[in-house]
Amino acid sequence: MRIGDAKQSYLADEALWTSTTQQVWFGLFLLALFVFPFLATPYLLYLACLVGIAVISATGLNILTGYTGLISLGQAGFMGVGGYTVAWLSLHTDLSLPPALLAGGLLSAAIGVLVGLPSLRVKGLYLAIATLAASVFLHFVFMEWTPVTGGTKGLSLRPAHIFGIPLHNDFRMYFVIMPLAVVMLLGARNLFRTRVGRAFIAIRDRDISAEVLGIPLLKYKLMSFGLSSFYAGIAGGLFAYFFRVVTPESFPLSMSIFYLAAIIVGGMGSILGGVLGAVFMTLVPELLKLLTTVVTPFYPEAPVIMSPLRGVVFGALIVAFLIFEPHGLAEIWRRIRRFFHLWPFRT
Amino acid sequence: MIGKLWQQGRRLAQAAGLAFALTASGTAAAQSSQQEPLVFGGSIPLTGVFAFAGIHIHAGLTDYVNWINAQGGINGRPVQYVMEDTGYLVDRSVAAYKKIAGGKPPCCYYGDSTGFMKAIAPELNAANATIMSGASFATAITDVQQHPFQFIPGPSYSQMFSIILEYIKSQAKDGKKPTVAFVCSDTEFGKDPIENGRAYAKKLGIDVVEEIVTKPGSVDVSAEVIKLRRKRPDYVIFHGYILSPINEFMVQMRQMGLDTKFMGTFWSSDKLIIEKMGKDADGYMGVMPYNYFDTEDTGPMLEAMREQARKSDPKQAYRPTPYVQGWFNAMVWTEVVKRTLDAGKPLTGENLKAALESIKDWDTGGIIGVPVTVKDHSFPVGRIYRVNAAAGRFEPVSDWIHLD
Amino acid sequence: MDWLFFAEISLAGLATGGLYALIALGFVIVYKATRVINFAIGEIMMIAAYFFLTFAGGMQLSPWIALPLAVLGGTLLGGIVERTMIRPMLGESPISVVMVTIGLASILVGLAEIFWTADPQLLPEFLPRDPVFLGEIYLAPKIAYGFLIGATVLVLYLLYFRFSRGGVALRATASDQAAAYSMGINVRRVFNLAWVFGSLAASLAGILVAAAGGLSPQSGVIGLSVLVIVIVGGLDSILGALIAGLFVGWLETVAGAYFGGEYRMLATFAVLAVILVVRPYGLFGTHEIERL
Amino acid sequence: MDAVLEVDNIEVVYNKAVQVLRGLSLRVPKGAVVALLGSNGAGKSTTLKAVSGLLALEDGEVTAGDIRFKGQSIKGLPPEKRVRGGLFHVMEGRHVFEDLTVEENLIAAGYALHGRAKPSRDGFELVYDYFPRLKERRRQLAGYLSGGEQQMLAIGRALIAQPELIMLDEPSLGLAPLLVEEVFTIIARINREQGTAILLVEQNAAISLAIASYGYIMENGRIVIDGTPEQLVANQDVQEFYLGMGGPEGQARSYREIKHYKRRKRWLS
Amino acid sequence: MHIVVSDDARRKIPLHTAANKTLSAQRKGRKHGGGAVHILEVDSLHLSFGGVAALRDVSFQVPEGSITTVIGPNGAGKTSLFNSISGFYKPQRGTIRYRGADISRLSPPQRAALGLARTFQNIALFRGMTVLDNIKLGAHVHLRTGLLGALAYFGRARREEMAIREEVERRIIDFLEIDHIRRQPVASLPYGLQKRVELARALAMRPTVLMLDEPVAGMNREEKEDMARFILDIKEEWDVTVLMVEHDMGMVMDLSDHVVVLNFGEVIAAGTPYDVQNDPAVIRAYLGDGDIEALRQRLTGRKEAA
Repeated sequence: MRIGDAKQSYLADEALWTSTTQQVWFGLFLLALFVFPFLATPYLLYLACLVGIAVISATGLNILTGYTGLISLGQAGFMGVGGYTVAWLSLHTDLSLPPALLAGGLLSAAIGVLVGLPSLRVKGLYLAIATLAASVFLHFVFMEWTPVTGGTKGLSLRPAHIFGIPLHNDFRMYFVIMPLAVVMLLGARNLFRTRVGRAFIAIRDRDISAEVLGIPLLKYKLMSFGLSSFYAGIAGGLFAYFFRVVTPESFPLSMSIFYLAAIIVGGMGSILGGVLGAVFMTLVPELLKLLTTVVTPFYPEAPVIMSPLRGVVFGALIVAFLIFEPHGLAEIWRRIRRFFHLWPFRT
Repeated sequence: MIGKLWQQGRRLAQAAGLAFALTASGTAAAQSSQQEPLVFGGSIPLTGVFAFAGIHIHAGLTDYVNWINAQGGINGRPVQYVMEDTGYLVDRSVAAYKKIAGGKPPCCYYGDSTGFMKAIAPELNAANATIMSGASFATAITDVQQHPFQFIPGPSYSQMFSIILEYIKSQAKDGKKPTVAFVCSDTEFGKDPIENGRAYAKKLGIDVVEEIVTKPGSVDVSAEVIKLRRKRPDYVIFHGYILSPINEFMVQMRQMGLDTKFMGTFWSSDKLIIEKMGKDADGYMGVMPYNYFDTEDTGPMLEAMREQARKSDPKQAYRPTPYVQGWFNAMVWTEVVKRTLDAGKPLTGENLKAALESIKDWDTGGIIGVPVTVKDHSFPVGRIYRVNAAAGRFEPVSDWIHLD
Repeated sequence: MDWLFFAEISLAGLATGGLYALIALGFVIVYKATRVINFAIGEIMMIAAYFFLTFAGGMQLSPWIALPLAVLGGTLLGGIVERTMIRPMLGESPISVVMVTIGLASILVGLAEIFWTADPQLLPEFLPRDPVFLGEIYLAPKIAYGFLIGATVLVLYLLYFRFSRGGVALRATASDQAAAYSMGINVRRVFNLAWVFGSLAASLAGILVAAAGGLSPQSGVIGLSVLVIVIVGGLDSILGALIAGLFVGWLETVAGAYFGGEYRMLATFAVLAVILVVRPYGLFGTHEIERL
Repeated sequence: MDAVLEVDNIEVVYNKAVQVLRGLSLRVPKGAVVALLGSNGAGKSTTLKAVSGLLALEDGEVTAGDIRFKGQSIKGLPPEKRVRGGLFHVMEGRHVFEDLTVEENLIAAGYALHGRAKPSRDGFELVYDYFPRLKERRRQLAGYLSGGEQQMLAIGRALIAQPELIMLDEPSLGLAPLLVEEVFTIIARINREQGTAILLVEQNAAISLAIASYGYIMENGRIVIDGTPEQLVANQDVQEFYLGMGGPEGQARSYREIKHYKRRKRWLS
Repeated sequence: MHIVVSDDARRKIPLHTAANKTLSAQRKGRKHGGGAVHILEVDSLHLSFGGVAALRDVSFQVPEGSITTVIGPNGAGKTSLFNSISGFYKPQRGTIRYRGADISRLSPPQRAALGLARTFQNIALFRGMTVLDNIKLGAHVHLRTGLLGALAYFGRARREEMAIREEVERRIIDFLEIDHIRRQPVASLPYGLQKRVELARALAMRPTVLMLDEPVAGMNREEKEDMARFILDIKEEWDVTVLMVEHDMGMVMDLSDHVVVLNFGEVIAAGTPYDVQNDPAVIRAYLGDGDIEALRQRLTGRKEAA
């Protein structure tokens, strides 16, 4: 049981990790992330990279949808912008990963701002569909602007390089993806300690009173769109470098829904929620597959019969989670934590 | 139907029960064998948009591996088939590959989509341990520079178009220039052969009077039919579809009194078309690199395949083309591995590639009716079949056409 | 300009639009009464079409018995879904409820794969096959008769909503939930009813669409194009659903015919973008006035 | 006299956190008009919602006490059952169905008769008899009615339901003075001719006391004064309540004379 | 003691009717002497929604350093007036001047930056934030951190956050005695405390004019007294002009220097509390003409025994 946490200064009080225990845990977590690729199988390493990319993108969407309350179905499109930018740069320039990724993020952010323009007038599902429209436009551009995007065939990338080191395998990509994911998560966490983040939340909770309290709505809505798309663009760029190929079908609409599902299941308006959701959505299908693999040697028909069942179980899990805990995994986590903080007392 | 549902349900319940029992009791028993088994891996779409084929591909691969093991394996080494469901999603396919490659590295691997083949190519090139083929007949795979360790288990989509166009040219009478229309789905898959098809038609002196691209999932195609009605092409070549909207095009255009002939590529030439369309399917033609399961041709391998299929599921008299495709993939792998082992070389990607490229006038035991030669990592061979709806089967209307 | 061509294309488009309108109706009824955005509408359509396949194909029933049975099946499904998945979410944020319907979609696709396999299917023919000619103008029979059936149901719905007591209750609930309670209307039952009616329209549309376009467990994706329609028409407007359905069907088809299939969706979404700028709540949607 | 409604010491909590009613009791005799007065936020509307069961829609809950309608406890009933039992709540802000015509609004109200009677033309004629203006506009959308007409429609819907008790929440809200009198005249007529008991929540004390036979004044979730209109009008507290005219000596000190004590601590919790 | 209050004298201490309740004129802290400066002037404001007028030619002034209260029955247009002043509604006609400058065309955030802070009738706290964050949000217009700074939370951004935290803690949280709840999410707070947090947030806006929409509605006597004390202190110690809408007449009469009465979107009276209290138009608006019996006869058409 944790008893008290008296602070000497506001700085200490506002720190992200307010207790030594938390700091130690976080340190251990970072260490684990660092050690992981040395121990993991290629499969786990691959999944870890996927999770890292998903975490970045989900966090971006969470900034927009979870924190600012603007529902977006355009996440896949924004990721596509990042991915295609990076792919084009890889083919036509010799830029190293950081500037290329940054360019992907910025271009995506610029388009995000453009897409966000209607957000002052339309809200809720109408806005969601407006972003869906944007995503369809982007998809069309990916498909048809063949000289730049390679049309339906897409673009194949050369391996990324950073400081002259080629990043041609998952192991090396991991050391780009994970640190970037951690940094971008911290950035998002920081954001909500400042006026900008507070403005986002205020817009979500009650945009009209936020305006009267001095927050220019359009500016901040666009900022949220831009930032969210920046995250998406970075994730898309990493996605492109990771798979070394981008096609229009790399960024389907179902991907946008995937990320929306991730933040809802994880917990909207919670950084941790975005992370948990991304992990959940990426890993649960794999875990369910594991079950099939275990059975197969004894029951050769298992894959054929059980594979569709996975879709059912996956859907049912989402529904059940939402019915029993509409605030998502983050809320469940919080409850568990409180339980242990107060242990052995009950709340 | 109800009976079938019931049966499905029961099988499901059994499987689920078993699953629980097994997760509780632990992992699978180890297979005992004197020799290190060879691994055939696969990213198989048992769910998702391609599941209809994936299920049969899976059956074909499974049966082939059981058969070859019954034959004593490859040069005495048993074969182990390891697969994962992908839902036809690229990232899942890659995950499956990594998972499988992380165990015993597979020497041969089935990839379920063009997207996957492209995404995995760099990895594959770096690993230099696996040769890969699969469901994709994409023209891009024939680029040996980019895809050194991948091949197509038949003609590429472009080559299929070429074969079809060759056939059309052979049918032309009185020196009249035949006219064709391409109808393709708006996907990478659908658009793959258009460019080459156009060029090849020009070379053969065939007029491409219309190119129609349809959106997947659009409700109806009557607008496209109206367009074709004005062009009155002699032939319509479908590509990028399984079933719909081919039936609509055919029925509607025939109702209008057009005598257009309808043709399709590999994935559009399964017997599914006859089963679902009934007598409307009559006269539809498809290009097929393999013999149909129920062909009148014979050959030792063909017999072996039928025998094995009967053994694994006696209730199914017929096996669809994806089954044959799966079987043929494994056959090529076996051939390639065997040639490498026979040469006393280790099973590296380079050696497997060399073995593949050495295939010349290869007798497939009846699966393909003529000896085949690998060109640009593909088997540019095929034959035109036409639906005889009354007999419920595809019947050959041309000889085997081997390009070049 | 070939006017006959244009007329034929337009008519084909409008007929498709009629089916869109029917789907959109299924969507709007649910939204209007319950404020739930049903992302699973396409999957409900798909399941109903499979029911039809089972009854008419597998069990060899006459299509005209199979059709009502299948529609009934889809309708029941809607009612059950509301009772078991949507009602527990009453009062939760709309987006959570949306997610529940997305989860539902995943469940239904999985069930379809289990029970009907992933094979693509064609429905047994049950509509006349002779081409329909209006003067010179050709109209594909399935689409023409599909449109007729759809339009009949649409008209019945409109009459029901306008003139029956149940219709009044539904509209009253949509207009003001608290007031509906205070009138003695059993609002929870109205919610269920809305799902039932919405699923009925969707089921019928599902069967008609599958008859024209084939069926597979993935057929539900059509539900997404309906989103565009309801946004153009206004989420809570039945009239909007009808007009936008017809319009989008027409536009898509004309754009596809003149520019190629790639432009179908682009044209639709371009119109959508314009509408959102000019009328942010759709052509006929209600704009909620915000108060401080 | 028999009571049609008895509210007994109820407490209401919103969102499981905010307590709005703190032991409120009141009683409406059969066929009587009772006024419930009080300032904004005193809990008048909440009281009505607690009785009609609409509280649940706003995440409110009756946590203690009992509500009896015609001698039966109705605390656990869903709202539609209460309405169908003969208890009709005309909500503040009128809440007409704006997308429905006037007549359809009345049809909707017919649901209140469920299980008691069949809706009939007579009911409609009765409404049109009281509100001839509604008859003229019966095919118009209720959203296009003027404020006064909407209020009439809201009361008209109550008439259709043939209730034993109508609870009216601020019928004068937003109406011009002349219209207010018109509406209240009709309310009085309904009470007289139909014998319907009326529980009236109002800010306009004068006009509600004019038609009421008993009045309650509430503040902070409980009744502070009650009595006949004559008693209330004569009561100085009431005067103070409405105009801040000082009540009896020493009862309340001025807000200006509050002691300023301040704590100065500055540690963080 | 009835004084006719001239415009210039409006600032004088209001007088209570009940004789003994005369407030001691010596009350400390009331420090303005000289000429009346109107910090806010509303001139012929007209606002209507779809043809229904909410405000009709509303004009009044708010003297600097005063507590000015707008009263009126429900639906009289008080909140519409507030919304017009803070810029949420755009009146069709009329001007609003702040320190002499027309602010009618400024956006709400620009007006907030000038020092027009407000609270809301139906508490508009941001439910997803803690008390502390809600209050800090009020300071938004006075902070400079940009997006990049926010992401990095380093250097200036962090210093600024620390400074605002300190200001909020020392000046506001302490003053309003809400230190025990600063970490709590606002949604979990009781009503009275939520009102107080809203006031805190408005104070964080560093207001020159503080607009309070029904600050004590729904509070018990004790809570009202607390709030009254805060309002007085804000005015006197912080030099803030207070403009409020309130229904609690005791509170209005005790605190206000100047009262404006609205009815049906029109100003029907303005002046000292004493003036308006005795204004016949005001009495009619609230209590009718007081002759209940006559009214009863008109309404029921007959005389009834009570």
